[in-house]
Amino acid sequence: MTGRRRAATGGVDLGVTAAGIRFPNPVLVASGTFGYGLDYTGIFDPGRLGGIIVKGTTLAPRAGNPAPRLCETPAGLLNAVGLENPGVEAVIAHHLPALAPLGLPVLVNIAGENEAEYEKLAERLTGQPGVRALEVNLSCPNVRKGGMAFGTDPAAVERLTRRLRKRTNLPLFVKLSPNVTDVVEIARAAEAGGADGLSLVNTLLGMAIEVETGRPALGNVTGGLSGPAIRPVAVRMVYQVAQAVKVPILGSGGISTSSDALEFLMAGASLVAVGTALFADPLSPLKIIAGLEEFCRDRGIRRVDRLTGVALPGRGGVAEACRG
Amino acid sequence: MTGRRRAATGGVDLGVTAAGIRFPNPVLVASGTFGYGLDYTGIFDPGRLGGIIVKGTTLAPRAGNPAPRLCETPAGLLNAVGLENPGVEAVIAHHLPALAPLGLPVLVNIAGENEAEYEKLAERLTGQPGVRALEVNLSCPNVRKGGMAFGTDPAAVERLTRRLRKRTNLPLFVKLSPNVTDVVEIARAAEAGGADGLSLVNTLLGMAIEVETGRPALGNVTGGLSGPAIRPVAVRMVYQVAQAVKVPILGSGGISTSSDALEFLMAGASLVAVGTALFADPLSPLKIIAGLEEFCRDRGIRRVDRLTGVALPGRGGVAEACRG
Amino acid sequence: MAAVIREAAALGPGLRAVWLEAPEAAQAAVPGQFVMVEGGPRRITRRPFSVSGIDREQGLIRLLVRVVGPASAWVGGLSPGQPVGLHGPLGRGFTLPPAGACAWVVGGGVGTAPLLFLAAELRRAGGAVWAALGGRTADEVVGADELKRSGAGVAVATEDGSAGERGLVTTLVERRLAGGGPPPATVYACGPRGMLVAVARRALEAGLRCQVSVEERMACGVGACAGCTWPDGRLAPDLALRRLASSREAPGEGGGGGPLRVCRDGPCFEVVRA
Amino acid sequence: MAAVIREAAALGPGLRAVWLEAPEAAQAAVPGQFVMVEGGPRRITRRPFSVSGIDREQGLIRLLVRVVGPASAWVGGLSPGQPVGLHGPLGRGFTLPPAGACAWVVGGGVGTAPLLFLAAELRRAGGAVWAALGGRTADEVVGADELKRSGAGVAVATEDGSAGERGLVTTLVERRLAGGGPPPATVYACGPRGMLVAVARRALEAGLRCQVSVEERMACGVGACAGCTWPDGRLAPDLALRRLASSREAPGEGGGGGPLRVCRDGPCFEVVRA
Ligand SMILES: Cc1cc2nc3c(=O)[nH]c(=O)nc-3n(C[C@H](O)[C@H](O)[C@H](O)COP(=O)(O)OP(=O)(O)OC[C@H]3O[C@@H](n4cnc5c(N)ncnc54)[C@H](O)[C@@H]3O)c2cc1C
Ligand SMILES: Cc1cc2nc3c(=O)[nH]c(=O)nc-3n(C[C@H](O)[C@H](O)[C@H](O)COP(=O)(O)OP(=O)(O)OC[C@H]3O[C@@H](n4cnc5c(N)ncnc54)[C@H](O)[C@@H]3O)c2cc1C
Ligand SMILES: Cc1cc2nc3c(=O)[nH]c(=O)nc-3n(C[C@H](O)[C@H](O)[C@H](O)COP(=O)(O)O)c2cc1C
Ligand SMILES: Cc1cc2nc3c(=O)[nH]c(=O)nc-3n(C[C@H](O)[C@H](O)[C@H](O)COP(=O)(O)O)c2cc1C
Ligand code: FES
Ligand code: FES
Repeated sequence: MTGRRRAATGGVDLGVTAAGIRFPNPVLVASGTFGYGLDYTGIFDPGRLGGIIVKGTTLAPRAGNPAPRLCETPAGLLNAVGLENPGVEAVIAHHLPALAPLGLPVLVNIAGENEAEYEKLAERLTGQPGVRALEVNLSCPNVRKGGMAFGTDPAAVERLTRRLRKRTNLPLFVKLSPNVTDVVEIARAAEAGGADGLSLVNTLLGMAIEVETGRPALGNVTGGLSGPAIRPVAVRMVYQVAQAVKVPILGSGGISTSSDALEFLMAGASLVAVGTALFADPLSPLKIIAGLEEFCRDRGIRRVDRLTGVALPGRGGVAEACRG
Repeated sequence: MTGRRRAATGGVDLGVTAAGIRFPNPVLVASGTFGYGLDYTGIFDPGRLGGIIVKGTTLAPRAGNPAPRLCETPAGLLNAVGLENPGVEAVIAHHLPALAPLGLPVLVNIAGENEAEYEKLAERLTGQPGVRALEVNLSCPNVRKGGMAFGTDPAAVERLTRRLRKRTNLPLFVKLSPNVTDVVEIARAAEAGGADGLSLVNTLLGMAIEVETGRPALGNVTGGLSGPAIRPVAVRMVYQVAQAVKVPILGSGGISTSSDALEFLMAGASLVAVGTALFADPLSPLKIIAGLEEFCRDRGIRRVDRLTGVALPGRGGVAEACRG
Repeated sequence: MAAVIREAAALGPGLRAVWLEAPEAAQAAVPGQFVMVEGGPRRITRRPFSVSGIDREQGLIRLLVRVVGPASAWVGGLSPGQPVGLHGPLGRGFTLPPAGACAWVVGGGVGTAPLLFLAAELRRAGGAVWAALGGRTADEVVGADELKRSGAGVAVATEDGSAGERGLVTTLVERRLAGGGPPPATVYACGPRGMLVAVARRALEAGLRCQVSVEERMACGVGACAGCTWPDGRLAPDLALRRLASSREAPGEGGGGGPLRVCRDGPCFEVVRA
Repeated sequence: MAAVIREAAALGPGLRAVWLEAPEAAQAAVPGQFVMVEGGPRRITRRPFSVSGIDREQGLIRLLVRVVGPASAWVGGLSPGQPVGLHGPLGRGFTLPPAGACAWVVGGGVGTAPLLFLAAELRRAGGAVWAALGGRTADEVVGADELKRSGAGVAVATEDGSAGERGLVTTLVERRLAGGGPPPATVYACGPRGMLVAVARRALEAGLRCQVSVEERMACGVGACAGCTWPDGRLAPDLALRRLASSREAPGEGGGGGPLRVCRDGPCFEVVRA
């Protein structure tokens, strides 16, 4: 009743329920940019986030790609980490238990080289304390096998989602690649396969060349482009997908301010994830949460979830969210 | 002989021959950002460019999309002009004759709603004074019919290119869309159809939302994203395509400095086009030309065309261009 | 292509007057023209700002900058000595009435900027000028003192009544029309679109000529990108924009047909009934 | 999370000393640690800079900034009073020898930055410090005067002979080793990778311990992004990096296994034979 009462007296309810999970606010941190949730603890309390999506996790430990793995571009960041991670057993043994006391929804991002690996990961993570959902990474551009290769073929996406659906009762957020001709087709395939939500977008495949030497700037040659540079592409994809599916969308791609987060919500996302912006300012997720609250408060919008999709065709814009 | 002599005494030969056309230098201006070639005349002499790619031209005049047509994003620009142009007859009657005295290679960018329209445009422009090549726009994201719809289907690209090949003896630069899962497949299709060169990339499909109102920021809802934001994606596509085709590549996408232009050349482009950077500084194409010359001069590279592709696998980087 | 800031001062909250050394622009500019100004390290397109005054002898132009976002904040924040990328003057300015003729200028907010330059030129030619200035609050009313000093008659209206009378500039114009004094040769207006529509309707109803300066987002400012086009050429369903005669036709305009581009065909237009 | 510039001064062409008000960092920092600093409006990731000195009383830390690109140009160009986003101190610093022990510090270019802080702490603890400093030219040699003032012995080598003797710092180290004086408890080195390899090889051959501070591109600086990993954990084919004991293990490190991240497992490492 507290929530209700606060709303009635002018407070803003930032809580969002999506895929059956209650998130204290809609601002999560994106996979691969927040480690296993505790690296930023010296800087801010991660318990204030809406949820945590941990690093892409594979069955076996992975050392990842050779250095350099990072290269900044205009308003963007190329990374070619290559899914470095300690493997699912270490994650279960060390990282998830350390994260559990926060009491936040934790989504584990999983990546396999083939369907069987994805299935094993899903099974292994099911029932682990603290794990509230799986984010199925079908879109990592930085690995040879699996990753993006799955995510660009609708039939493969549907089949894999369907198989995972049978192996776990955890909600599945299928994470889509923006490197496709028609993201809507892939989104529909994931939904048809039984996805409980969709995450979009992962990084755009890009590269940079060091002109002094005439050599690729990244050890892996190509990398994934993230950051504000890709935001217009990401917002467009959320907007398109939101018109085609019923499941909730977790939007990401260049969110650095509350205004950016609002673009995603208005385009149809229920939740957002902040990634690269952590590197410009580790406090940005907290500033975004505060900014969302302020935006709603200033306009008399009682619940942030009323903003989802207001920019879609046939919807009423911000005015719609202010009513009632 | 003058060129040779200059080279031998330390001068740099900026000239590039591609698709049988001699360009005085490799820096062109991109279609849609330089009108019909004379709008910037009060600011600089367009005769100093490597060539001019004029606006997307259609058979009938087009009024284009409703305002607003522009929206700036981080290091990027969304546009939804929608191929506003006076139609091919006005272009032939007024614009091409005005441009002819410059003596520069002029490429006319053509866009049709169907194959027959592309064919008529090609026939009509063949033999017009000053027109040295056609840039076949299969990638405009801002029109309902034609444009990008063609450019995302390899079979359609090959068929259309083949048909155009029969209608004109003008070199054909097929302009590809970056909004595809596999740009290499499309590039190969264009080459198989008889393209003399490939232009890449056009804009990425994006959108922005005005959060104050909760409405799309562009009159056309979605638009094409250009500018430095997209450069890593464009460089990656040039690098991929250069490994798959033999025809020369005209690279574009966020080139604002000579270092940016060098990235494209090293990734495999023979020519580059500057678009959005004109809006930050109309003199940027001239600064880029000067910067390329300086880069070569400082390293004893005698001909700028030696830089093409040096970053590709198996090639020798800048050191290769310095030799001989 | 780059100008140096000579002087920059606050005119009010969020409003800055910036004088730039731009001798060629200062020589060439006519009232109603604008310049495209670099928007700082976070912006990749230049922004249009009207020339709001010139000092031909010193080779200076003045911009009045209302801070509304990143580019205007950056331009407004420049200090003397700093260089700034710029090109112009661009576009078609207002056409001036015969020397000595009377004119009205109607400005909403920072829309008054080009009208200050216009009024100065009209006064120089010995014409009588009456100005109606508006804004939501007193802080938004621009140029009243400057106009008064130039000898123009000035009336002010604000939506909250914090300066002049409470209401819209349209009311001022209407009252002046009803007053029966000598009619102006032309009514010039610049400001929010709704204001332009209201003022132009009244002027046309009263049989007066009306010229407006309109706004659209711009990228090139020179007619090259078609970003600033108003495809329908309408100010309102009943009001069309007509190109003004320009002393310098841009090269390659091909006869001036086709949809209206604000940067090249405008930003100043004559308003006519559609 | 934001610090204010207290003082900024040129130390030479393209080299700036920047003092920042960061009381917590000044309290907590140990030599070899770094801070992540905002890179200005054109950059979206923070950049690592070593703490090169502290003033605990006034709560200040000093950065020495070599201008090599947009972020370092921006940080180096900040003026007193300006705020700058920053987090840290981060990473594992050098481990200090027993109080009073003798140490050598070997710095290449701006790599001397963390060694200045280290040398100051060593001197404070009563240890003897000998420094070998190098650079391509005199302009690149950093910190010689400061080290001399602190009472350290200082030798300098430049590639072009414009300061000290012509040659590489390695030559200085070799000669000192050959000289037969009292061996240091540890050789500390920071600078270009080639230099680190050469110095570490010599030190290990001589049976000395060697700690180095290495560089890698960073995004988070806290171990969260895996951007700064050296997957092979090697300084050279024959030289491995070993984590130093740290007083503060970062939470969630899960036992410190896995590939080496420069930001969290380093930037200071012990060099051991592979
Ligand atoms: C011909 C013309 C003359 C102008 N003269 C002046 C003047 O004298 N003084 C003044 O303060 N302002 C003037 N403006 C408006 C000025 O260009 C915008 O305020 C400025 O571009 C905003 O940029 P920003 O980055 O600060 O804000 P943004 O965050 O980009 O935008 C804030 C608002 O400005 C509008 N805007 C954005 N970009 C443009 C653009 N390229 N062109 C026009 N509007 C835009 C947007 O619609 C938005 O509502 C003029 C505009 C035009 C078209
Ligand atoms: C632990 C550590 C401590 C450092 N301490 C200092 C110091 O005390 N003083 C100092 O002047 N410099 C120091 N550096 C280097 C400094 O971080 C880079 O010079 C700076 O990031 C360059 O940024 P830029 O935008 O100016 O140049 P850019 O144009 O980005 O790059 C110029 C060069 O710097 C390198 N570089 C770019 N980004 C990074 C990054 N995120 N991390 C490391 N290197 C990068 C590139 O490889 C390139 O060769 C340190 C680096 C590390 C890793
Ligand atoms: C350094 C880095 C590592 C990433 N690792 C992963 C990963 O392991 N799994 C995944 O699904 N996405 C990964 N991503 C993608 C992000 O989760 C996010 O989808 C993307 O960066 C776009 O959001 P942003 O622009 O806010 O960063 C990574 C991104 C970055 C920058
Ligand atoms: C305002 C604008 C209009 C454009 N119009 C066209 C066009 O008519 N035909 C076309 O093929 N490309 C068009 N483009 C795409 C450019 O030619 C270029 O391929 C793209 O903008 C990427 O380059 P840039 O980042 O340097 O601008 C247009 C781009 C802009 C910004
Ligand atoms: S702004 Fe480019 S045509 Fe007007
Ligand atoms: S910089 Fe992110 S893990 Fe080291």
